[in-house]
Amino acid sequence: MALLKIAKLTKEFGGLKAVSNFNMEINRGELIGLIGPNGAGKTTAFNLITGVYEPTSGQMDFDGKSLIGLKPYQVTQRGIARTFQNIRLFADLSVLDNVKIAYHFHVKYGVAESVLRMGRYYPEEDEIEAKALECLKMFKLDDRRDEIARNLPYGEQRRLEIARALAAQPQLLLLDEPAAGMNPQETHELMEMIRWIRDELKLTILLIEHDMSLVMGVCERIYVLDYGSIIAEGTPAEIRSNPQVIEAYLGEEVN
Amino acid sequence: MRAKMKRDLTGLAGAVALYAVAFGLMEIDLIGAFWQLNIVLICINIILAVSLNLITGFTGQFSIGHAGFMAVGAYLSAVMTVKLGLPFAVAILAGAIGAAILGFAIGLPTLRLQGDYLAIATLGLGEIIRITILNIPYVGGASGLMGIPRYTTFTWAFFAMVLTVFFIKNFINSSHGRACISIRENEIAAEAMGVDTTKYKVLAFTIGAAFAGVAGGLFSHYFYIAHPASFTFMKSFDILTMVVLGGMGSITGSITSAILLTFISAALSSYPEWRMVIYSLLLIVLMIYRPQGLFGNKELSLKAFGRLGGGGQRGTAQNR
Amino acid sequence: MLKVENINVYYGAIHALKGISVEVNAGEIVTLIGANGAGKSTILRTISGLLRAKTGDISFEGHSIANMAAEEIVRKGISQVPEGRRIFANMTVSENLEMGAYIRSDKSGIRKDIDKVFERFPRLGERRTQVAGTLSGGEQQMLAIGRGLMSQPKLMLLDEPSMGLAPLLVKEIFSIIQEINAGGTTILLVEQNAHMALSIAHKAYVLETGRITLSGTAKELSESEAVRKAYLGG
Amino acid sequence: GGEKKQADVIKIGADLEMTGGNATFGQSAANGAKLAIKEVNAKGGVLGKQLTLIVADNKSEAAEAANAMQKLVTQDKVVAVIAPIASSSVMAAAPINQQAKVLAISPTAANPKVTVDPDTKKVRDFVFRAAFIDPFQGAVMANFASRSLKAKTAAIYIDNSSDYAKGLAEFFEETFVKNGGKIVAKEAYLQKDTDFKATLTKIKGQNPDVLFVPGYYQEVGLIARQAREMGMKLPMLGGDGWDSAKLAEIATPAAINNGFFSNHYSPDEKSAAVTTFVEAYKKEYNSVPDAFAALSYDATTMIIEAMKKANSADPVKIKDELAKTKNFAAVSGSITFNETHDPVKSAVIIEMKDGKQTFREKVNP
Amino acid sequence: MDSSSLTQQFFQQLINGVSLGSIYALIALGYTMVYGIMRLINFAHGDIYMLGAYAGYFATTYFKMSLVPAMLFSMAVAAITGMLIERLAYRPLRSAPKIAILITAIGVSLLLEYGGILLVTPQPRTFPNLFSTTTFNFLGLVVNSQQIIILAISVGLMVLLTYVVNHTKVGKAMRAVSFDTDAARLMGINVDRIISFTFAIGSGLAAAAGVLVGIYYNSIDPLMGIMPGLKAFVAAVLGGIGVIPGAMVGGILLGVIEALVSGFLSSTFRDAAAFIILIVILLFRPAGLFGKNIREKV
Ligand SMILES: Nc1ncnc2c1ncn2[C@@H]1O[C@H](COP(=O)(O)OP(=O)(O)OP(=O)(O)O)[C@@H](O)[C@H]1O
Ligand SMILES: Nc1ncnc2c1ncn2[C@@H]1O[C@H](COP(=O)(O)OP(=O)(O)OP(=O)(O)O)[C@@H](O)[C@H]1O
Ligand SMILES: [Mg+2]
Ligand SMILES: [Mg+2]
Repeated sequence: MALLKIAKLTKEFGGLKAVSNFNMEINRGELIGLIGPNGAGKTTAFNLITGVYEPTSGQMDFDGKSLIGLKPYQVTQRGIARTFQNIRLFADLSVLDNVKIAYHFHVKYGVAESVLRMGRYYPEEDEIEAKALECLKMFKLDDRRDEIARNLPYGEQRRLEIARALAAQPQLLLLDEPAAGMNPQETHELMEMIRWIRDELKLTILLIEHDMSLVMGVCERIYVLDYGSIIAEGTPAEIRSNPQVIEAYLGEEVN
Repeated sequence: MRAKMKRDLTGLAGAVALYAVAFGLMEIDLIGAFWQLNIVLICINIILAVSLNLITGFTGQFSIGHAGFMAVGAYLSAVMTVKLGLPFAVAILAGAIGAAILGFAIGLPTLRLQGDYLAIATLGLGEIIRITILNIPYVGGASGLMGIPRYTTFTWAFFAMVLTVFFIKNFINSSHGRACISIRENEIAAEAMGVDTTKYKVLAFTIGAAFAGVAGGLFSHYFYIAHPASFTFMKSFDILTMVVLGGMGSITGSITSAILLTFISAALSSYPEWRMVIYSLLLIVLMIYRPQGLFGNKELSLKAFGRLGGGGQRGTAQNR
Repeated sequence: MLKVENINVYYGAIHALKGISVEVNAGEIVTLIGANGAGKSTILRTISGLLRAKTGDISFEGHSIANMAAEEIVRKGISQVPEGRRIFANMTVSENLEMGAYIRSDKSGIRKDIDKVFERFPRLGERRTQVAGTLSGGEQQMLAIGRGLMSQPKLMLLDEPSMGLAPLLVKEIFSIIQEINAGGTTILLVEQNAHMALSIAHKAYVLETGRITLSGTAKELSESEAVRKAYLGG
Repeated sequence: GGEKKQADVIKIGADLEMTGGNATFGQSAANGAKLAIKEVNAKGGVLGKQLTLIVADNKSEAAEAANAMQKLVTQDKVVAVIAPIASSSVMAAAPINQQAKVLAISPTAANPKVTVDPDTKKVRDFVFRAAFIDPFQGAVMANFASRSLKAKTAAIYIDNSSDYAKGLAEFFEETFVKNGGKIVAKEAYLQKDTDFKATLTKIKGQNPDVLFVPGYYQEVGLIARQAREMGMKLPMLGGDGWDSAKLAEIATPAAINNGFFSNHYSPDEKSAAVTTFVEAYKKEYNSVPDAFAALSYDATTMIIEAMKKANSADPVKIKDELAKTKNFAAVSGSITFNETHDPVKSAVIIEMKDGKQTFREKVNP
Repeated sequence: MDSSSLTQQFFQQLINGVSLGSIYALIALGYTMVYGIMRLINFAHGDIYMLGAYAGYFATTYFKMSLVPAMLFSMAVAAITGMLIERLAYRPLRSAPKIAILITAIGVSLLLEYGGILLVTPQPRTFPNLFSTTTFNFLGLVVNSQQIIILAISVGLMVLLTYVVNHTKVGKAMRAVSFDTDAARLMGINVDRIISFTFAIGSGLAAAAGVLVGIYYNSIDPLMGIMPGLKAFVAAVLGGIGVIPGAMVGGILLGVIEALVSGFLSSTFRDAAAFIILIVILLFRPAGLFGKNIREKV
């Protein structure tokens, strides 16, 4: 059974159909790319999946259950985490705190326990701290744990955002242009990391990206969106040679 | 022993020591009645400032209606003692619960509003509460509720203050507190991290209101009277000023500025014509020189003492 | 045309630019490349007058502009397309373009130039009355470039114009930059996409943590081993 | 060393509304008290010493009033205090006076509970007032309405932010109803309101014989003007809060015609005390004194008088003498304190005629 | 009471409400203007209104000016004061957190109020009557000429301001500055000058309101700005803060609500009712009646 199944999803803004009749199926463990010209509706699709916008019509099922009508935090609690096209860190908090917040909804101790520092408070806090550090280590950010997030260089902020999303322990990870603002060298490192995350954590990943070296390099399957609708779907090789995609998006064949 | 627990215990021990010293000085009359009164007032103001800091400083929800919750606590607890003859502790608890319930009921719908819109809505709520009280003859209406016994002592005020500070400090340093802070930092990202933002906003609002209720109860049982004029929006502004001046999201900041402002106000009462002019100039100058508040969002600790003079340089990483 | 001499710039205590000198001649495309946080945007912001250099001088067409207000510098003929677009999200596409022409007062000329922008970016033409904040990332980038052109600058500073754009558009943007340059506008370009940047530039500087480490013609640099390794992905 | 210095001057405190909503009244009262002190100092002071007035601001808030009182009695060690304007503030401060044994006399606090502890029903021996109490003034005006004006119906328009006004309204209603009248409308406004037309329209719809507005002159002036503009010609009544030259200015002389209020004295039967006070005040402050200034002036002179009689600056002795005050010729009439520390003095009813206060009738307590 | 007098009362209350509301609107226009550009709740606005009233008062009583010169004088005094306040108290905080500027604004407000008390005493003053009032009576309804003039002036100013902000170059520059000051600088806009200009206009408007209200109610005092300032702020929020026609509609609406509540329910709940309605409207339209709820694009 598909992990995420989207059928006939449509979103209108005023008269504009930002996403129309969007269909997508993602299986567990896949690494999927979503590409398309600027303004095609890719970010909007992410926003629909994560409950930021409510769809005008259509269905979305995650793990067999509908996502329609859920609030963003409920979607996250179901197991979908995301990053944002324009970085949204908790800018004045430390790197460690940024990640700790993502464990929030797994915490079981109540307000009384936290105020009285009793019961599950200490054990769970220790556990969160350990897990958060482990997560930071994975992204080579552990030596930056006490740094204020806004002071990190751009590339590290991007990495922190991914780390934070992973800390929410999702089954499906949505990445919106993770390589934006990175130079080719940094993009290459990111690519390695995405692959490693998927294999190591057994995650399913859906990513939006304009950097074809990354998309073609890691994705197993690619959806192409134009004017809100899917115009092509297939393996990198298929997409690369699809005339419609070349016409609308790539411009010429990419090697 | 855990570091956190150790720090808590040292803090508590410090508080008890402070209490003992102050109490001793009062007993031997080295601290006279006037300063004794102002010390009680400082304790009450600390409760108000720290509780509003939870709402505005930590959770980022701009509220200018705190005096309304204080009024609820003041009146409700006074009704308990004056009209129903219940013990003071019960009265304070009732004031806190009453304010909390109201905070919850009001917060649930209004906290959907953002920024300045929330500000004006909370200001309006504070005024609605006050006007409602003004029109209830049972509690004296415009004349206020009189004949309230002075049950509030320095001991009561001090330990209520310590309780408030510890409650809110511990709350903030938990996963629940971090959820609140994440809302302040970036609401959209907080939701994306699975934080039920509505729930935590309402929770912060409710807790803040409850402590404002406690402060109100202490207040009315210290000054013999609960009077609507004590709870106008100007009072809410005063509390907000303490929070902002101390630093949004700094408990020690709130404490410091509550002490400072109460002290300044007391000291200036000998210059009645100039009092507000000096006070307002001071406010403007302080804000211009320290727009992020005295302590920014940092906590004052012995460790940080040395660095404090260095100013509000962002980025000197500091764990709280 | 533009001469940046030995400037030092600080953010509070952070020493962001350490004795930077850059020279741009009329008619050139000059590119600045460097890793994240190297200080590229800081250079552009200092030239535009949004930041002040503590020491050093900046001169444009022979006159010092180092202590001029940002709005004066625009009048001198330097416009900037800032990093992250910074379009006026609460205004329509057309109004954004009008703001770009704020220093001008020839109404008919402005009209014409707006139409020219719509010709160059038909997508913007379709959305001329849409509130700019709801445009997609790429559309916003086009708008920012269009807006930068509206002041008819002699020198245009572009800060990562290709960020977040689709491949087709990246190529388009770079050819537009070349076109603009061919039309007589001098260009100082900051880019992550070093490949593309070097392919259209005449001259290039490499920036590392606030210092210029390499400079030369674009050709020289794209052949340099160090640059290939660090910025061109091997 | 403080004791020595203290010996040269005698300090009197004033716990007044210098800022906040009642600043207008508090500052008038402070001026009245200052004038009294200045005059007595010019005549060589009391007991061979000069007097100083220490004013403490209570921000028009009850709690702050207690704070200010505490400061005056413990820090400044004053021998007597001019207490706040508002009854609620005096009540918040009164326990401090009782405990410190320093008398407080409020120029205006009119609520009966000010001098009588509502819990114990005992008189607070250190708390006095210079003004009428609410029941008296309210009853005077109600009787005037039903007897002299033959009113059968009345509307009451109360300043809801003032306990003074509420007290007056309460006792007006009580007496008026006892006289067989009917209250057809009871409305309220707040201090600093400026537009009263909506409520006046409503009152007009009830068509009452008289309108009782027991507030202060600033709002009353506006109410009178707007009422006349709305075509309401009925008589308007009020209490001593109306007493100011500003009333007719704000209302316009024509609009305040057919307006009556109870006061302590009448300009028509001006005593020497009144004229000299008004002259001196005008000279000092370049403005006409209102009731607050007059009453606070009286409160201060009564303290001074008591001090002279006691021949001592001992607070308790001053208090004892003050309580014995009898037929003291004050600006606001001849004052005798009764057993509850309320001044027993006759009231006059003033009628406004083309902007002038004229004597209408005298009412004895 | 019969129903015809009830309808008559209703219409009279509408008139009362609209006239009160037009005063709120007049003050709210300046409020919303400054907010629209600076995103700053300028709590001192009500006090500038007071200052304007006093300037008009002194102009007419001491300098014996007639209405129009007095009004212009008062607007000029307020405009200069407004610019000075901006220069000294708000500009140093341009990049500071918004809430810090809010506290400063409260400080400025207190300074104007109590500085005013110090300078002119707290006693109310009566404004000379500068234009004669004619009272119109038809079908038992009462309106006076001043009410009509105030309404006309607020509507006129609203139209003028809307035009300025939406269609003139300086208006667009104001909007650009309000959104992103640095980007506005890069367009060649002198940000400081635009903000000064905005304050001058806003303060001038407040002063005009102060003079008109001074004449209308005939009584001014140093604390007169607090309540109208607050009410005007409520009006501005009701209409959608930053939206100029919104301030007008918000003001009138608030006035009418207050009149109807005082007239048909209870005057004691007038202010509470106004706030309750404000909150209810905000719950359904979180950015006010005309405000666009621009959710940040994610
Ligand atoms: N809140 C909104 N209101 C109106 N239109 C919107 C809104 N959000 C997005 N749009 C429009 O929907 C379309 C799709 O936008 P979206 O952000 O999804 O594009 P995208 O595919 O992510 O593009 P890019 O690669 O440039 O980020 C755009 O034309 C945009 O203008
Ligand atoms: N407002 C600021 N306050 C403090 N430090 C800053 C600020 N802006 C930039 N910096 C720091 O200055 C240095 C240079 O930043 P700059 O933005 O110029 O880099 P850049 O080369 O443009 O990088 P990028 O490729 O990420 O845009 C960085 O270390 C950055 O963290
Ligand atoms: Mg996108
Ligand atoms: Mg940059």
